[in-house]
Amino acid sequence: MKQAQKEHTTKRYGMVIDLDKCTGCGSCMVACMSENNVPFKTDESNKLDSITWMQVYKLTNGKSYPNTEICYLPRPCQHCAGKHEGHSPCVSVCPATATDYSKETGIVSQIYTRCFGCRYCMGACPYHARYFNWWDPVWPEGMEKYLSPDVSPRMRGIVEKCSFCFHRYQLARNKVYLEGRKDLDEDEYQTACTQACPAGAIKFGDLYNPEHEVHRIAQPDMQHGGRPQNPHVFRLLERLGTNTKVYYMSERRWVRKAGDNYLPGEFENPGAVAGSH
Amino acid sequence: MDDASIWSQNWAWTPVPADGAVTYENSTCTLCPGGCGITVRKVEGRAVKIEGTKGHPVNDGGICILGLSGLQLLYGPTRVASPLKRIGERGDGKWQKITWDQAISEVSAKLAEVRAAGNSHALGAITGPDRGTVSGLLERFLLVYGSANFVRTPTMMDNFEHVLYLTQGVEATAGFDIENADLVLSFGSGIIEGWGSPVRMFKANARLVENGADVFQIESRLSNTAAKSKHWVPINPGTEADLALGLAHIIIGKGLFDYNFVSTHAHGFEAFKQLVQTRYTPAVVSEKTGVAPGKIEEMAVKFARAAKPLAICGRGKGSAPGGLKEFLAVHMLNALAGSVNRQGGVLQMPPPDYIRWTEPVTDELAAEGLRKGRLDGAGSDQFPSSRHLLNRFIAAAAEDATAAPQVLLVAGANPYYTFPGTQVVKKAFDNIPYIVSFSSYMDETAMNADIILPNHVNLERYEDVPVIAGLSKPVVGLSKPVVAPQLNTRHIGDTIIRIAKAMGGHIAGAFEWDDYQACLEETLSDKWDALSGSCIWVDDAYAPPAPDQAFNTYSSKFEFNAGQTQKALNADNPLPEGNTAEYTLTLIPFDAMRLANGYIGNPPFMTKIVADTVMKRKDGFIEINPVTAGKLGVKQGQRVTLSTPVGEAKVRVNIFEGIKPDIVAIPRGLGHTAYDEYLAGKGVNVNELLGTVEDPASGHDAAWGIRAKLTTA
Amino acid sequence: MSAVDDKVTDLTQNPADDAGESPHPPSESEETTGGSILLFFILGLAASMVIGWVIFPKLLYSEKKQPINFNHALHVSEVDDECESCHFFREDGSFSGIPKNEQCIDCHEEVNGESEDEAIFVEEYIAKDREVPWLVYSRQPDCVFFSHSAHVNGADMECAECHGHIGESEKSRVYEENRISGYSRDIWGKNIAGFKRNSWDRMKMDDCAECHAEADGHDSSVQTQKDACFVCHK
Amino acid sequence: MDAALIPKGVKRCPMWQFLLALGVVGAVLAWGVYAMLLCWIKGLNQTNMNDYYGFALWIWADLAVIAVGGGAFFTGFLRYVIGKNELKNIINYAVLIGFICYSSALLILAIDVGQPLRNWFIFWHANIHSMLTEVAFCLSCYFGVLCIEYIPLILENRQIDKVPFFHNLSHNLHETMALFAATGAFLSFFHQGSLGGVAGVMFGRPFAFREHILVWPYTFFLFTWSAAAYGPCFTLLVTWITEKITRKKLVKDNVIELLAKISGWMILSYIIVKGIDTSYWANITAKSMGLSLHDFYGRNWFYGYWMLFTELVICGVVPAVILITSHGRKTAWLRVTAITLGVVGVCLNRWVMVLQIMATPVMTFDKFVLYYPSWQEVATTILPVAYGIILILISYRYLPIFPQEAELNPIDTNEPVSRETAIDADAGTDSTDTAADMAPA
Amino acid sequence: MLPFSFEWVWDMGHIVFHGGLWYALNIIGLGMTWCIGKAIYDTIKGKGAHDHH
Repeated sequence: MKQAQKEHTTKRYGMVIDLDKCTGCGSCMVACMSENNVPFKTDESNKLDSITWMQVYKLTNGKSYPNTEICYLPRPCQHCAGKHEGHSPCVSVCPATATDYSKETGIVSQIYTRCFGCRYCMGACPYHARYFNWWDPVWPEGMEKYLSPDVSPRMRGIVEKCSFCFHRYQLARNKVYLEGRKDLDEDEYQTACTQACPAGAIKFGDLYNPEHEVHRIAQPDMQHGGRPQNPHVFRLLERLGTNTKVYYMSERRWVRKAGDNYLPGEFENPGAVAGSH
Repeated sequence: MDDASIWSQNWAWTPVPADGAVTYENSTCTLCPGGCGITVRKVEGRAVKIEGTKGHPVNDGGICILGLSGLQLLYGPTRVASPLKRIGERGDGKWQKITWDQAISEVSAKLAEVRAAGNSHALGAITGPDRGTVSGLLERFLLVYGSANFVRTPTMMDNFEHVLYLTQGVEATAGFDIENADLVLSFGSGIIEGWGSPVRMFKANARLVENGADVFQIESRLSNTAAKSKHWVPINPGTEADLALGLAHIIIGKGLFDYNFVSTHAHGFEAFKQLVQTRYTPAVVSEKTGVAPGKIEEMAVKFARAAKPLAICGRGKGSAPGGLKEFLAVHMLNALAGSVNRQGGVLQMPPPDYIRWTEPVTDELAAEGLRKGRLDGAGSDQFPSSRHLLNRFIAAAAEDATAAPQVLLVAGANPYYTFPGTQVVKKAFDNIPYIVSFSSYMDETAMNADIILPNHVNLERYEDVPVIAGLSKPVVGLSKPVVAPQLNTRHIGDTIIRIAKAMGGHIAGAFEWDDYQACLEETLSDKWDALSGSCIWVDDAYAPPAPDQAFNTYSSKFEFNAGQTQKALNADNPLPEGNTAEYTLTLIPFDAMRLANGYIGNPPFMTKIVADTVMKRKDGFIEINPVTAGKLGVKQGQRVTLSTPVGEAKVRVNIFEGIKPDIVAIPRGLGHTAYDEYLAGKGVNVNELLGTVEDPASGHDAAWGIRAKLTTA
Repeated sequence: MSAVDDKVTDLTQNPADDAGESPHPPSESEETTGGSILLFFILGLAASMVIGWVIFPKLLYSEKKQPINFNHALHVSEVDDECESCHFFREDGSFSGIPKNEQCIDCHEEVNGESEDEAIFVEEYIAKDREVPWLVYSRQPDCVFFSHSAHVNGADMECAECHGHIGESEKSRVYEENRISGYSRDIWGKNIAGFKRNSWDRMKMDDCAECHAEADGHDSSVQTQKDACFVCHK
Repeated sequence: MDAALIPKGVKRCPMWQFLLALGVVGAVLAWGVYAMLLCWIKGLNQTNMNDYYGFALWIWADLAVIAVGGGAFFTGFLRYVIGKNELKNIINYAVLIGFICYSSALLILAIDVGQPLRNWFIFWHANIHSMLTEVAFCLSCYFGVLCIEYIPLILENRQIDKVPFFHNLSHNLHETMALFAATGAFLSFFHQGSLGGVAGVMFGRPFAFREHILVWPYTFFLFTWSAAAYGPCFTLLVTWITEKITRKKLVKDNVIELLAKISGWMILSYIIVKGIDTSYWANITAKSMGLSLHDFYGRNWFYGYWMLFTELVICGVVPAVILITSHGRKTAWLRVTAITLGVVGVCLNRWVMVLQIMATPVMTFDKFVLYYPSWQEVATTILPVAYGIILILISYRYLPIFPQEAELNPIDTNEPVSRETAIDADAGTDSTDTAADMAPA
Repeated sequence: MLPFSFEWVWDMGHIVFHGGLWYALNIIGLGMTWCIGKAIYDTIKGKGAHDHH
């Protein structure tokens, strides 16, 4: 390269999902599949081998009729940073460097052509965000026409996962370069699920950037592994030290409690939680 | 080595999508009546992604799963690739490909034959709920042909219109300003299951959450809507009207109603008051509905005291009309709260009126046929203010072979699958010798038709979309061809025009347009420029008339007690079919957000995300309460037989805390026999287990469930 | 680089083994003199050189002709804006690549000049509204994301730095397709041993990486301390 | 017929018996090979693995054979590095068993990955921070060492030994064997450990995660230790089975007892350390993540407390106690019980460290999922067993595996043959080590 | 993996890991070379044809 590119545009892309707004409709899941060329089979009712980068979980408060409550929780790849930036559970274990953590965007990548299918990363991920291609992807005749050139279709025998629609970042950067600008605007790079969510429950942006919605809502404390300072915001399995970039928000206590494991009494008395402060 | 590595990374059978220039095209989604704006991303002419149009007044960038999956319908295997003529028995799926000329001459010859025999009234047509030019053309065709038997698939909107006609004396559709309400009483309306315009309702629901509005979801099952509401009020199904009138009892009794509205703008209040005060005391209502008296009072007081309360009804997605009593009772609550034609309330909306074609000239044969009237009795003395009664049409056709239509045209509807009481449809079809389907997809009705003249799918065709799904502004969308037709299909409008032209005479004379596009441009002349550009026309200036000008009743006031209202409110609740001794449970169908259950079946992406507690491999699940399960001794996932007076089905059990004991619930939208291998043969079509119950006041199907039993053998 | 080394081994050593040794497995009982061993060795080396440098490339690559001979030099002299006249950026920042008929049609609606290729182009493609199935020398595998915008607009690179002096060519070169991987020899490199003299001689991952490693601020990967994988892969 | 190939001074069963046994085991092998081809050609959808069980039966089998194959490195270490010379009488067999185990492990790994043709990426594009990379490198290298250790055995075949070059080579290899054994011990130490590390570094999986010593989690050392402790049990067990089938005493008791004693003390020390580790993990590590032992062992009948008890007490403390007491290891049935329990124990440990990790949900709203292997998985897992038996059959018949065999079984005694029993034994068992042909002829 | 590879980083981890690995490989390689070499030498010397020890 001719010119050294000294633009340190370090970002930490992340999400805030308002669980009180999420209706469980599944638009995020389908938008993701259709954006990212996710294949489908004739029978997808076995959820243990069904590829859904974005997966909506159904949580219940465990109470019986008529006090039952339900909450839906969309789960994309959490893009963990780990205890020290880049020490994601999956990235650190991949033997062939097929998955990587970008210090520039904070996004965990997965390179399909490098992966040889050992599935160690799947074992390491507590969120089940990683999916294996047990079958060759097959589209009914003629349906290949809708495949997007921005994302490579995957082959059998490798692992795939949510990329925060990284190709959209790349395409947005193209324009930024062309126009000689320095940086992306907040709305220039949005994931497909964020864009599709009819309830507006998903927000996406740069957690480092105080002007971005995600920062304003989650108020991440970057000095302490990005821990949210908004009391209604939580992260999944915060206590494992995965340091995820997907934040969840709910007014309901039981929902926030469901985000992590607690010994009896711990959730009620957060000061006692070991290792969380 | 590198070669080997690249080779092992690029399997020849993994497709490599071609790159190219990216363009975006706007259109309007017609996969449901919601009228969302869609923006299609294209790469060198291939459509690769459907997104919601940003800033669109209906959906503002949001999009539902059906809309998102549109490309799977466009490029998918369910489509009918060319005109087909049946060669085997009906339903065998043996077809012969024919040319469009053959198809049109065959259908027009058949129609000419029936007409020449003086049986023009024996032509029937069933369409979807749409009210644009496509169904307009079909209706016009029947008119000049000489048949009154044009039947539109009814929805909850038919009842809302009926209610507005009875209470406010207007021919109007209903709009709901949910976004601005601060309390919503929903009598089973699936606000986020797809009620009205799904994406708009998702957004409205998010607004309600933001505004901290109280939402009471009144239904016997913890639906998604109930789960997202502040309050879930489980109720005995079918008693919603009683609850509404019970609430009215308290509101009136406590004098909490909008005094100004009632005294100045309403008429017949005293009679209504007497009705609710005598028959709907809290004790009675509590007994009937299963809702505690305290809860009833709390709801009534909160509703009446809210600044902008709104009561809505129409179960689930609102695709079934339901009972008139319930709609009237709920509307009375809005009237008591003064939430009529004001912000956050029910708004009377002008029905789409841009179709102003010249009155066609008809001949004697046509006049003769029209005099024979409608098979379904809509508009007759019995049901003077009903317009289309599909249930009665089908029942009449099933009952008597001589009365049944000799030719049936079906467009934008799939009654063979969606009609509750599928057996009756089968019987009716057996009595109809010639069935023409215009379906783009090989759905159940097309499968059982004699000839298919496939329409373009929504992304290939022009169509006007007057949105009547409860929006608070009049909206007309335009669906535009985004890609060139992929298969040998033809626009249904063109097909009708061609058939008409082939028949000659006055019939041809009524269709002077060269083609459908010419017809559409002419029809929308004043809006065409706006529509062809942005695909959307909104009457932003529209505001519902003020109470002193709105009502067109005899009294020029809101009528609490018009003749038919009285009749409807005094009627008993429609009861489900079946005796309680043998059938100890009640089966209710429900609308699930991940199952399309109308004319269009689930595309693969939607089926993919259906939970494994709804469908597992080929098995469908029923939901029952753990208490019921305990009583019957069934376990999670167990296979059981579910029987109703109408039919029986093998299902699996999903034990669910969020359902009232003694209720069995099944989602609509599974159990297809047609479409593709991604959908067909999975789960149970609940319509095969249901029947219809005729509403005495409107003639519509008012059934909300059926008695049922479970056997483990 | 490592891949290259490995290739050398593959190409030179292995055939030597095959050609030289296997027909005469060394046996302890065989009587051999020093001279014959040496001769044997030299012959083997020569054979392996021939196989490695001449026969192997022939086997590895199939030669394909472009559908039409394209004269870059002529076109460059006719247009104002050099390469970008035909290979331009679209508004969204994406790169248009090889022109479509749409761009050519302005000048080529009718046959210009005497060239036979011109006649074929106009009659077979423009007139019939078919796109020319060009064989793209620089086509990368599907897993590669390459942003022309980042390189040309962002880093101010010249086209020639990667594509060489193709703009001065008067004829379309033969397109050599790798029989194993299906990609052009331009990707792998002309030189079978893997040496390159010019930056445009080869377009493999290591070539990209070499340049990326030199530029500052390209250390976003925690795995490699170089550019993160997603920078170039999709 | 093949008398010229059979080692001097020992007797082997008739050819037909040998071929019959080969045929029977070969059929099982063919079944496994068929399943293996299915997995390669049709892909891993042939298995019952899924996105919750990315690691399943195969990885367990892999870890288990490597653990029990640990007898090779540890015996080698004792013999060549520590200098326990008595063990030379069993080292050949230990090496053979180790060789079988390691080649099986590599074969299973080759089936297990999704894109077998890209296997070499693990070497070429290695991420050295991954425990799996360390496993791959050390495993392959150590397999090389085992080959080197196995070669001299092959060269000692009567006919091959006649070739002077091979004879010399064999001789030289023997002389340098200590060097190889030491290197092997070093490599094996690391890869046994890194197999444990594979689980221990997964900090997203509290069931697996162990705190670190340097760059290695505790499981690193526990795995090495347990392989060293339990590996010899397997060597002893297979030797015992071989002796039963051949009806010969092949290794002298003092050798057996020495190895048993060492194994016993190793198991005891391992179990103590494992106990400390388990309680530290349950009380400190897991609790800091909001989890208790109950979350791991109390929520699913299959992965219940019984498993923990069996692993630690029945298959840990019990064999240790038997083997460290002189009476225990001298009493044949007690000794055999102990080594059997030991082998079961280490296999159970590997099972838990592979499958229970996958089964235990971490997110509170996630579910405990059980998994049942498909027949293809079972067949491919039995495949290496069949292969191992065949290799033992051939090696035992033609190579001087047991140096003490001739001495312990002078051949001039003419005992009657009981072929029927031999054949019965043959047909009756399918998967466990059967070598009926070894019955004396 | 060699330092030429894309993934190589000049840090302690890589040097220690590969150092250990290459060390072991070298011992094995040299050991084998010595054994084979010595065997060839011995054979040429005519040792061990029927020399059973």
